[in-house]
Order: sequence, then structure tokens, then C-alpha cells
Amino acid sequence: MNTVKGNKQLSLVSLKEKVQEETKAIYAVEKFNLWYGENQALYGIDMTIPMNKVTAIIGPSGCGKSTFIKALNRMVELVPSVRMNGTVTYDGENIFSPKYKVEELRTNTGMVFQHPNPFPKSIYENVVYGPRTHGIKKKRILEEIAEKSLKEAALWDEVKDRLDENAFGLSGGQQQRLCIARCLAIEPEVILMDEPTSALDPVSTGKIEELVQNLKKRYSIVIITHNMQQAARISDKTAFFLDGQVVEHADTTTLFSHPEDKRTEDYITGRFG
Amino acid sequence: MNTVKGNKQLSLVSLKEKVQEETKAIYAVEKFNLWYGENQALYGIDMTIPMNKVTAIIGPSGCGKSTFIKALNRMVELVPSVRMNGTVTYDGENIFSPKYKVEELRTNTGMVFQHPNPFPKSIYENVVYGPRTHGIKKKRILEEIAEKSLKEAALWDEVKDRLDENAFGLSGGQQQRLCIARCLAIEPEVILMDEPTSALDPVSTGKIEELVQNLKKRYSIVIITHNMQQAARISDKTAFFLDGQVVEHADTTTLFSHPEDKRTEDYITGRFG
Amino acid sequence: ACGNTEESKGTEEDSQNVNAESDGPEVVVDGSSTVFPIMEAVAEEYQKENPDARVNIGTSGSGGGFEKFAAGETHISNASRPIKDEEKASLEEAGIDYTEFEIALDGLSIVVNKENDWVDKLTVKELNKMWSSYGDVTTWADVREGWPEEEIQFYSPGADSGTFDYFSEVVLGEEGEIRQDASLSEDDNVLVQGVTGSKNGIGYFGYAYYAENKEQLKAVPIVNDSGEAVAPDQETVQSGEYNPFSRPLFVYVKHSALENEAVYNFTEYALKNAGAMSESVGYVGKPDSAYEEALQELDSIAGK
Amino acid sequence: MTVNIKRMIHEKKSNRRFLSILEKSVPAFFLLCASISVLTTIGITLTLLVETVTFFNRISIIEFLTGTEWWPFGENASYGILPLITGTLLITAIAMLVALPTGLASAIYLSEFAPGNVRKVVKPVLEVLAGIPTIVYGFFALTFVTPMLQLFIKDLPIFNALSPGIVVGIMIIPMIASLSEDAMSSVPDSMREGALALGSTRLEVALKVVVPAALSGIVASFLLGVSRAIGETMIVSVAAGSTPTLTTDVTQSIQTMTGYIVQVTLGDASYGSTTYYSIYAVGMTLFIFTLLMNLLAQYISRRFKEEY
Amino acid sequence: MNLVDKQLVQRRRKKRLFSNRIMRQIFFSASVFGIVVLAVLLYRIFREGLPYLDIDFLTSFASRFPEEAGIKAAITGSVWLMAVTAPVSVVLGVGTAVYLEEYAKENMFTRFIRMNISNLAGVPSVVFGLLGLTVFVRLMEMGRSIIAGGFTMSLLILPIIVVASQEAIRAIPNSQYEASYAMGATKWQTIRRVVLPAALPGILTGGILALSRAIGETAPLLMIGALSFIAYLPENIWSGFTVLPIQIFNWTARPQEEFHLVASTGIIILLFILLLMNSVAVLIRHKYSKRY
Ligand SMILES: Nc1ncnc2c1ncn2[C@@H]1O[C@H](COP(=O)(O)OP(=O)(O)OP(=O)(O)O)[C@@H](O)[C@H]1O
Ligand SMILES: Nc1ncnc2c1ncn2[C@@H]1O[C@H](COP(=O)(O)OP(=O)(O)OP(=O)(O)O)[C@@H](O)[C@H]1O
Ligand SMILES: [Mg+2]
Ligand SMILES: [Mg+2]
Ligand SMILES: O=P([O-])([O-])[O-]
Repeated sequence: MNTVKGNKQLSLVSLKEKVQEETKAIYAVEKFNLWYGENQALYGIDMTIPMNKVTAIIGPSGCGKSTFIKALNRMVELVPSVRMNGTVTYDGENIFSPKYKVEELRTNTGMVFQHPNPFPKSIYENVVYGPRTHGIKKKRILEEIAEKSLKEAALWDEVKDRLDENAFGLSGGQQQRLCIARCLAIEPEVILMDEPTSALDPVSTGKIEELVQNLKKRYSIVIITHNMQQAARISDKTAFFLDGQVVEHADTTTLFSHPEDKRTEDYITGRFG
Repeated sequence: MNTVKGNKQLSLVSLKEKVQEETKAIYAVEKFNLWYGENQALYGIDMTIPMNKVTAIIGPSGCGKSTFIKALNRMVELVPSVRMNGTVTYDGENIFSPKYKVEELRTNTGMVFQHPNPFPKSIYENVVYGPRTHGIKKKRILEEIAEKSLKEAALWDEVKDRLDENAFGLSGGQQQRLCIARCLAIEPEVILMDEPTSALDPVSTGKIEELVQNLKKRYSIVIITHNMQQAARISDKTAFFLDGQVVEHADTTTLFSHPEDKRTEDYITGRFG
Repeated sequence: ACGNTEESKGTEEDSQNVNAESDGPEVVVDGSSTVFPIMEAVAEEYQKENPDARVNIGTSGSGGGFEKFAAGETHISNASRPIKDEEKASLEEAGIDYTEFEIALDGLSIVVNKENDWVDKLTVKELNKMWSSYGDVTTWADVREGWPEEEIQFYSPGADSGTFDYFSEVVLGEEGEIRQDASLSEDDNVLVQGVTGSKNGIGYFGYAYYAENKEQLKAVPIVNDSGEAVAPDQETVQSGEYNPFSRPLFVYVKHSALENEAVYNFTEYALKNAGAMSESVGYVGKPDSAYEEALQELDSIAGK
Repeated sequence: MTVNIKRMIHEKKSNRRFLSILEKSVPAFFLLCASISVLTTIGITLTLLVETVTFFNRISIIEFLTGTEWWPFGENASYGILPLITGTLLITAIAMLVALPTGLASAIYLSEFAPGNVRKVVKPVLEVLAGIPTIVYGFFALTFVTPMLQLFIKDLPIFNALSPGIVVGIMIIPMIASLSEDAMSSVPDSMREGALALGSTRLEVALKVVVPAALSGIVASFLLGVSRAIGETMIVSVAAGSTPTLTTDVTQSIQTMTGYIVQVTLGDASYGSTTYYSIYAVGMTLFIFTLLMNLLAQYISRRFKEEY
Repeated sequence: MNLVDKQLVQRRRKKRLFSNRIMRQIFFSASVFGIVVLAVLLYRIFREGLPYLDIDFLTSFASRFPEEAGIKAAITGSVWLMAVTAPVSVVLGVGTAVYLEEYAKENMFTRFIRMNISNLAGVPSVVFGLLGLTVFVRLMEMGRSIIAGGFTMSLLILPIIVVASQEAIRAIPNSQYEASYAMGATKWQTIRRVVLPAALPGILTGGILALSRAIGETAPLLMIGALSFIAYLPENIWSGFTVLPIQIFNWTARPQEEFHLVASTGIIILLFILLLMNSVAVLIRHKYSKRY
């Protein structure tokens, strides 16, 4: 950060924005360690996540991918035994500072999980859950939000005539897109995705990949995948995790064509995992 | 089959053996269809499985791989809604013929699952579960069996001093090898493995792959994997399943270097799945 | 007298219940919960003297006791009222011969709150007016002029108890009906609490409950048939002066069970000691002569 | 190879006959066990029915069902069961007013807010509360709750519906809390995560996601609580008095169906009297009541079964 | 393009967080309420009953003198009763559960049994008392014996055990069955060697909780006619008996104030036994939970 001091709030904010504009980083993670009880799961992670880009995270099972992105919206705190240190800065603010409201962070970051997890409510109710929760009551607005989000999630055409049906009636792929629509409805800035296609068939997978490509125009996206081809296809940046550490983090094309680290190469050529 | 008729039992048997020797097929599957309730999961499977070889089965999620190998030891019948037709011949006998004892079939075929599933008993009790079940009571013999099986499964050295400890105390990879030891303890002829390494770390995966290579000297092995590299590394034959059908079944090297079918090629180059 | 009935009924009874008819040392007693403390005291002493004895006592109520008595499940049945005609009939049907013994007296006590300083005595007639559902009494002034015009609270044992039966027969007569607004409870302790807690309360229950709570309660002297107002105490109950609320308590003994040495011994012991025992648990013994007569009767039944 | 396992297994095939007999007879034994529950129901129904029929030979069923007075003793006996039913319902209503909100709130706290170790302590403690014999609760109602209530309600008689009702409610709290908590904790965490990731507070997760998703389990626990309240015996026997009154006034003494049955079995009614048979008629009514309640509970939990 | 008014969201958040905090307190108080009641209850009981609690109390029979009264017969009776109830109800309950979970075909009869069990769970205990009185005591001529009481109690708690066992069995992952079947084990072998051992903790926990219900039940035994005074120990299952709650009930009904205190002492013993049973259940649950 710059050393300009004692100025007005406004100038500080604009300064902050400027800094971000330069780095285009929405997240900055520094020396981040995380333990589950006695077991350390993340070791000194240093990484920035660029704005309006797709960042893919790859790595073998148990290497800490999920733990890492759950740290980004502090969902990892749901595990009581978790301890952390280091900083994670979102939009210039340390998300672990005491006065930072976790609900606010999570409103700004949407999350999509490995297995689609719609609520046992109607499709419509699923989408407007977020806006409702945050105090938007007007029916007209909610309907507009629902339509817009479902369209963005490329689901509108398939469900527009059955918005009142239970979300569990949808296929897996549709459910996953519904979950995406649900998190788009509160207009987050970042979308965190934890293996969103691993439980899906190829066709649904294709749809979601396409969707991710479209969404990155307006959202910053972090996506975990165990499928190297997928990472190569859809991401701009790729980070390779191994045993709780970032082994390599680079432009996707670079990382896949010229991996710097031997372990990265072994992994992407399927030598293990 | 040959047309030699009216001869003694003995000669028929030797004939059968001869036929098998020629084709070296332990399983012959013909026009095999399978439904879960209304949904057909397997469509007219025709396939033979060679003796003392490793056959890999690959294909995207939901294509029917698990269903297929569970049909081979009739475990698929545990799902009440299953209906089947066509024949599966094991060692020359139709396993679906009414007088064929399913327990006998399953004694001859061991099975290893995706997630290690030891019993919540001691390591020793896990290994001798099978022999016990089949009526072997003598402590001395059981101990001998346990040692031999654990050695074969390359686990003996790691657990020989803690045979009385609970199997859940082992690591994932050890548990999986324990499950392999458990099925070796009844000396099956075939071992069916359903993604045995997908829940394991690279090191454990390596150990299991090595083990498979050793075991094929005395056992016929069918292994499902989602990892193409793994299939390429360890198998002699590979079958590619798609939407409940066998798209291609050939020598592993052939299949991976010169896939005949466009879909196979797409799949092994990671175009989908 | 009992010899022939014994022979004709013996086998049938044997088949009815293994438990009660076994020749073992077991004595099975059941019935009134009012009589229970007396029999318990007797049994306790008896056991001390005969460590091998096996006496057990239930508290199924007088009616429940007779039911079990008729079913052949018990040797002795306690009752806080004389046996009813239906019960006689079912015993006869079961072929059970029995004899009734009065073992003690209970002075059914009518009590009011300690702070009640106006009630000096009551007549049965007044009681009738107070307790009857036809009596339109609501305040004490309605009972007798000059008494405060404050609403009375009524506390009575549950309608299915011997005490209730006795009281309503004496006070309300055959046709009478107890007032609807009376608070009923199966538990006499609860009645004690009720009357203790309400200044204008009135209630009734067994003498033992009054004797135990003399500090908190005031027993109302009742005008007896010779016109005197008598309060319940050991003497007046035993002598019969405290009438008509001095009521007898009974045990019924099955003849065939007396064949059994254990039952005979226990019954004999009970009749010998009932007087002392009842007083130790808050009831009133009968005059000694009454017990002697009873013992003679017992011996003649058992053929000794 | 020192042992030939395969051959040994093959030799043991002689066991197969024994095994296959076992394999056939074992299910028969288990079926027998399962049939006991059916026999129990049949036993209850017959037991009640036989004596109830005798009762209705003496008292018309119309009088029984529509009569507004229950006074089964003495010369002017009347057998209208309505007062016992209203008494039962009154107790049940008060109990549920206490138990529902408290039980549900505890369940929500335990399942959604409490740290793991608090839950580990509180749940067993609540279970102890559920295990205390009801007779203990009865005296608690009479000697503690009633005097407490009398501080607030001046003319509250010593027997009233309110105090035992509240205590029955207290007794039921653990049951509702525990069962609802079970229903709520079986809602998959993925659902909570989904809501939390949208910025919901814990409260919103609980009320908008978890409770609706666990609704059928929660409702079923309510209904079980209701049938427990209907069937509760000792508390009401001790603290509600024994006065069957057709009333909705909670400060009055009442009698419940169970209270009546215990009164007669412990009391003086002679065997073969109409009073004696009346307990079976009341028992039958009680049985039908709880049966309907349970069927409703089952219907609800089937009808609104959550699918995750 | 912005439908979500960020300002509004920001403003609402304060309120939401506030109500979250308030409601959390309310829910917390509700949970505490139960515990406070328990504490009051226990305090009263201990204050009254503790002075009478000594070794003599445990080793003497009932007496007409409060200071000599003891609870030996009732404790022994309760133990005997449990000795009948526990095996009968556990065998029947587990048998039923195994049948329903492992063998039953989905047909009318199975549905009927299921319905039956959940119905029985809601039947008031007095009704079981009537059943026991009519069927066991009278019809089967068991008299007022331990066995009649034990059978009645077994039926009363049967549904609880069935449900607990069903849940325990259902919690066993499919992979355990697969592992066993894949070894060529038959169904019964799988049940005996895999299912029952794995379900045992759940079954035991459920069983103990059910038994602790049985040990505190008063009404059905009163109806069967369990005794109030008994000054010897039962010899066999055909003996008459008394149990803790009945002895307590009897003491509370006495005129003498001291007996009411003795009743509290009895309650302490009963609670102690309950607590003991509950802790065993908790221990089992704790030890064996989260195994898969
Ligand atoms: N709730 C938890 N409690 C304790 N340890 C945990 C927990 N969740 C994860 N871990 C451990 O943390 C490590 C990293 O787990 P994580 O789930 O982040 O891996 P992952 O890379 O997402 O793997 P996968 O590809 O299987 O999802 C693992 O060793 C795991 O065992
Ligand atoms: N028990 C079942 N009941 C109904 N349908 C089933 C069942 N098991 C599998 N199926 C269906 O059968 C098809 C094949 O499933 P199968 O499990 O064999 O796939 P798979 O190739 O093993 O996939 P994966 O790689 O995910 O394990 C799928 O469409 C699946 O939905
Ligand atoms: Mg993960
Ligand atoms: Mg599979
Ligand atoms: O129990 P009782 O018959 O004396 O009321």
C-alpha cells in the first residue's frame, strides 16, 4: 500500500480502488495457514485472485482446495476445530478483522458446491431466497430478479413454466444451474465454485462450462476442478495445490504448456491423483 | 462349442477347459441388458474377460461401469428394482441359472470398492471374516490365512504388530489394501475392483497399482478407473463404456494409441467427462 | 362347617391360581388402602418373629381387593366397608367361603381450618344440608345463622373410596348426592393441604390423617344419637360415643386358605395384635373382648 | 502355499444344508417377533372391547357419548364421557402451549446455535428430565407449581387443570426438543451451507431453511407429544383432583380419562359393577383417541416427507 | 441492471444481525428452562430426602416407622422386573427391527406392522395396564407375579426398542453389506456377523433408555396389582413383587409427614438408578458414535 497519510476518507477509497485497478486483484491472500485441530491443512498460502477472471484450482484429493476456497468466504469457520493465521484481503479489507461482518462477505461472494444443494422449496423460492433474506420484499422486484438470475444461469427457458414446482424435481445439472442462479440473485462480486461439475453428466458439464465463460464478464470466478481438461478449457489462471501448499500459480496456458515445477508436470500428465 | 457328443463327463470337462484355455476367458457376457426399474442401464453388452489379465473399464460417470461389474458377481441384485436378461457365463456356467448358488459365485470372485469398507472389527478379524464365514474355525489355520493374505496385499509389514487394533485406525490406503487382503483370504479366482484408488492419495495409489500388477499372475482382475493414465499403466485390456454400451474393447495399448471410435478418442483426450 | 365346602371346591381353586394356593409360606393380602397401614404393621411385626414368613400386602382398594379375592388370587382381603351384595355373589360363584372380621375402628373426622373459630359442633342434619347437592348452602351463614357469610370450600375423598361411601351413606342417605363443587381427591394428604390452606374449608377423612395433622386442623365435634357433641379421639371412637362416624374396618379371610399353616398363623397373629397395631398407625383398636371372640371364631373355622 | 483355502472351503460345503435351513428358519423367527406387536394391538382391542360391550349393554352408547355429566358412583350414576374428554383436552392443550414453543426453541438452539459440547451436555440432561417418573412430577405440580400459581391467581383452588397441565408440558419438553432436534440435525449440512453462503444469519438458516425442511419430523414430534399428554396418568391423578367437570376454565378441578381409570382401579368399585366396566369403556375411548392422534402423525410425516 | 439495492441490504443487515442475537438468547433461555426446572425439582427432593438416606435405607424392608423404613424390597423387585423385561423386550424388539429392515417385503402386512408399532408407541400406559391385568394376570393365570409385570412392561417399551434398533440398523452403510455379500456370506451370516455387531451400540442405547422408562412407570403396575408391602425377596419370576415407584407412591399417600420425606429418599434412589442407566447409554453412544 501507498504511504499517503492523513487524508480524507474519499481520497483513501479512491486510492484503494486505484491500487486494485492496477493489480486487478479482488482477493489477496498472504501467509495464510490453517489447521483442523492439530492437522495443518494449508501452509503459508500466498496468492492473489484477479478480478473478472476465472481462476482454476487443481490438485489431488485432500490437498486443501476446498479448504482454501471456503476460507475465502469464511465458510471454513463452520468447522469448530479450525484455527487460522495470516491475512486474506477482500476488496482491500481484511476479512478476518473483528469488525468485518461475515454475512456481508458472504453476500458479496456466491458459492456453488460440488453437489447441487437447492432448498426443498419451489424453484422460484430458491432463487429469491437470497434477496428475500436481505430484505427485498416487493413481489415485482423479486420476480424480476428471479427471471434475470435464471436467464443468466441459462436455466430460464427450461423452467419458466414450472417455477412453482419443487426444485428437487430438476435434474442434477439443472439443480446445479439453479444453485448458480440462486447465488447470482444477490449480485455477488465473486463466485466460488467447488467442483461444480464433478457430479454431472457431460452435457450438463458443457452447459456449466459455457455459463462460467459468460459469467466471467461480470463476476470474478474461482473454480476447483479435478479435471485438467476442464481447467485448461475455461480458466484464465490456474493454481496447483499439493499437500496444502500452492506449488504453482500462473496463466493457465503457461501452466499447462510449460509447468515450472516437476510435481505440477507429474500431476497434469496424470502421473498420480 | 465343439460337436463331440455322448461322451463321458470327464471328457466334457476337459473339453470345457480346453475351450477356455484357447480363449482364456473367465467370463463371457452375451447380449446382456439391465434395467433399474424403468431405466435401462446396460444395453446388449457383449464382452469376454480374459483369465489372469487385468481388464480396465473406463467411461464417464453414470455410464454403467459399476453396474456392469456388480452384475459379474450378482451384487447388482441387491437393488430390488433390478431386472436383467442375456447371459453371463463364469467358468463355463451361466451365473443366472436358477441352480447356480450366488454365494458360491461370490466366493470365487472378490470385490474391492471405491471407498475402503473394512468392518468395524480388528484388522485380524477383517481378514479372516471370509474363511470364518465359510466354516473354517481352526485358529491356527485362520492365522496362517491372515498372514498369507496380508503379505499378498503388501500390508503385512505395516500391520503385523497391531493385528488386534481396529481397522478404522488405518489410513485410507492401508484400509484399501486390507480390503484386498480380505478378499484374497478366500482365494478367489477373479477380483473385481470399482475405482479402488479414487479415494486415495498418490502414494497409496502407487502401492495399489503395483499390487494389482503382482496379483494378476494368479488372479483375473477387472478394474474400473476414471483415470485414463492409470488404465494405460496397469491394464492389459481396456473397455470403454458410454451410456450403458461397450463402445470399444481392445488391448490397452491399441485402445489408447489408435482408438477406433470417435467417442473413445474424445473421451481419452479429455474432451468430456 | 367348612370341611365339605373345602372338599368340593378345593380342586377348582387349585387350578385357579398357582400363586395363592401353593402350600408355601406365602400369605397374600390385598384390598383397602385404608386398612393397609394396620396390616402392614402387623406383617412387619409378624415377620420379625417369623423370619421365614412371607406376607405380602397390596393396596388395590376395597373393591379391587374383593375382585382379586373372588379371582382366587388372595388369601385375605382388607376392606374399609362391609362386603357388597354383588361381591358376595361373585365370591359365591367362585365357590369361595370366607369370614368377616372387624379388626379396628376408624373415626371418620370432619375437619375445618384452624382459623375457623365459629364452628363449635355440627349435626348430621347440618352436614347433610352442607354436602348435599340439593342443599343450596354456599356460605357458612347458610348453615347456621350468625356464622360468617363466606363461601365454603368442600374437600372430600374420591367418590370411589370406602371413606366416601361411608360418609355419603351416613350423611346423604341412599338417594343423596354429594355437591358438585366439592374438590375430590384420591389422596387424603391433599385434602389435608386443602383444608389447611383455605380458611373456609371443610373436609373429612380417616382419623389417622387428622391425628397426624392436629396442629394444622380442627376436628368438628359431631352431635351423636344421644344429642352430645363429641369430637373424635381414641376413647370416643372405641366406645362408640363418636357416632355415627366411628366406622369399622374389616378383613375377610378365605376358609380354604386357613388350611395353610402360614395363613392361619398370620391371621391369628393379626387378630391378637390388631388393637395395638392400629393405634400405632393412627387408628383405634376395638375393645379386647372383641378380638378374643374373633380368635375363637377363627379356631372354630379352622377346626382347631 | 501351506494351506489350500479353496479346497477347505469346498470341503465345508457340507455345512451348506444346515446353513440353508438356518437361512430359511431365521426370517420365520423374526417374523414371529414382529407379529407380537400385532398381537399386542389385538390383545388391547379385545381386552377393551369385551368389557366395553358389557358396559354398553347396561348404559346406552348415546348416553355415554353425549351425556354431559360423569358421576359413575352411587345411586344416581350418570355416564356421560364428555367431562372426561374435555378434562383430557384441557390438560393436553395447556401442556402443548408450554411444550411446543419451549421444546421447539430448545431444539433450534441445540441444533443450530449450540456449540458441540453444549449440545453434548444438554441433550442427556434433557433426557434425564424425560426419565423422571411421572409420579415425581405429580407432587412437584401439587406442592410447588400450584402454590407458585396461587401467588398470581388469588383464588386458585388446590386442584386445578392449570398446574398439572403446565407440568405435563414440562415433562414433554425433552421429548419434543429431542425428536425435533433429531429431525433438524438430519437436514443435510449442505443445505445450511447453501444458505449461509448467501449471507444468511444463523437465525434465518434455522427458520427459513432447516425448520421448513424438517417440518414433518417436527410436526410428528408435536403429535407424539400430544398423545403422550393425553395418556399421562400420575401427574393429573395427583394434582388435578378427581372432579369430572365439563368446563374450559383452567382454574377448576377436572378429571382426565386416565385419571379416572386409575381412580377406579385403586378404589372401591366392586368387580362386575357398572363402574368397573366403565373403566374399559373409558379405556377404549382413550385408545381410540390416541390411535387417531398417531394415525394423524403418521399421515403427516408421510405426506410431508422431506426429500433432500 | 442492479435490482438488488445494496444500500437497503446494508441497512437491513444491522436489523437482521440484531434479531439473530436476540432470538439466540430466547432459544437459549428455552433450553435453560428445562434445566432450571430439573434443578428446582432435584433441589426439593434432595433437601427432603437426603437426611433419610443411609445404608439402612437400602438394606431394610418397608416399615410403619419412617426412620426404619427401607427400600430393599422395591429395589430388588425393580431389578427382578428389569431382569424379565430387558431380555424379552430386547429380543422381541431387535427381532422385529431386523425383520422390518432386512427381510420384510414392502406389502400390506409390513406396512401394517410398521403402523402398529408407531401406534403402540402412543398408547397410554394405563391401557397396557388393563391389557396386562386381563391377559397376563387373569387369562394366562400368571397372577401378580414378576413375570406378568415383566411381560406388560416389555410390551410397553417394545416400540421404543424397535424404533431405536431400526435406526441403528439403518445407519449401517450399504458398503458394509456389500463387503460381506461380496465374500459369499449369506444373508443371515451378514446380519449376525456384520449388521448386529455394528448396530449393537444403537440397540443398547435405545434399550437402556427404554428400560429407564419402564423402571419409572407406576400406573400399569398399580393396575396389575404390584404389591405395596413385601418384606422378603422374590425367589423366582412367579413371586409377588413391589417396585420403586409403587413404594414411593405408597409413602406419599401416608398421613405421617415423615413418610413424605422418606418418599423423597426413594425418589433419590430411583433418580440415581436412572442417572446410572442414562450415563451408561451416553457412554456407549459416545464411545461408538462416528465410526464410519
Ligand atoms: N472438517 C474437517 N475436519 C478435519 N479435517 C478436515 C476437514 N475437512 C478437511 N479436512 C482435512 O483437510 C485436508 C484438506 O481437505 P480438503 O477437503 O480441503 O481437500 P480437497 O483438496 O478439497 O480434496 P477433494 O478433492 O477430495 O475435495 C484433508 O487432509 C482433510 O482430511
Ligand atoms: N441403485 C440404483 N437404482 C437406480 N438407478 C441406478 C442405481 N444405481 C445406478 N443407477 C443408474 O444406472 C446408471 C449407471 O450407473 P453406474 O453406477 O453403473 O455408473 P458408473 O459408470 O459406475 O458411474 P460412476 O463413475 O459415477 O461410478 C446411472 O444412470 C445411474 O443413475
Ligand atoms: Mg474438496
Ligand atoms: Mg461407479
Ligand atoms: O382403599 P379404600 O377402599 O379404603 O378406599
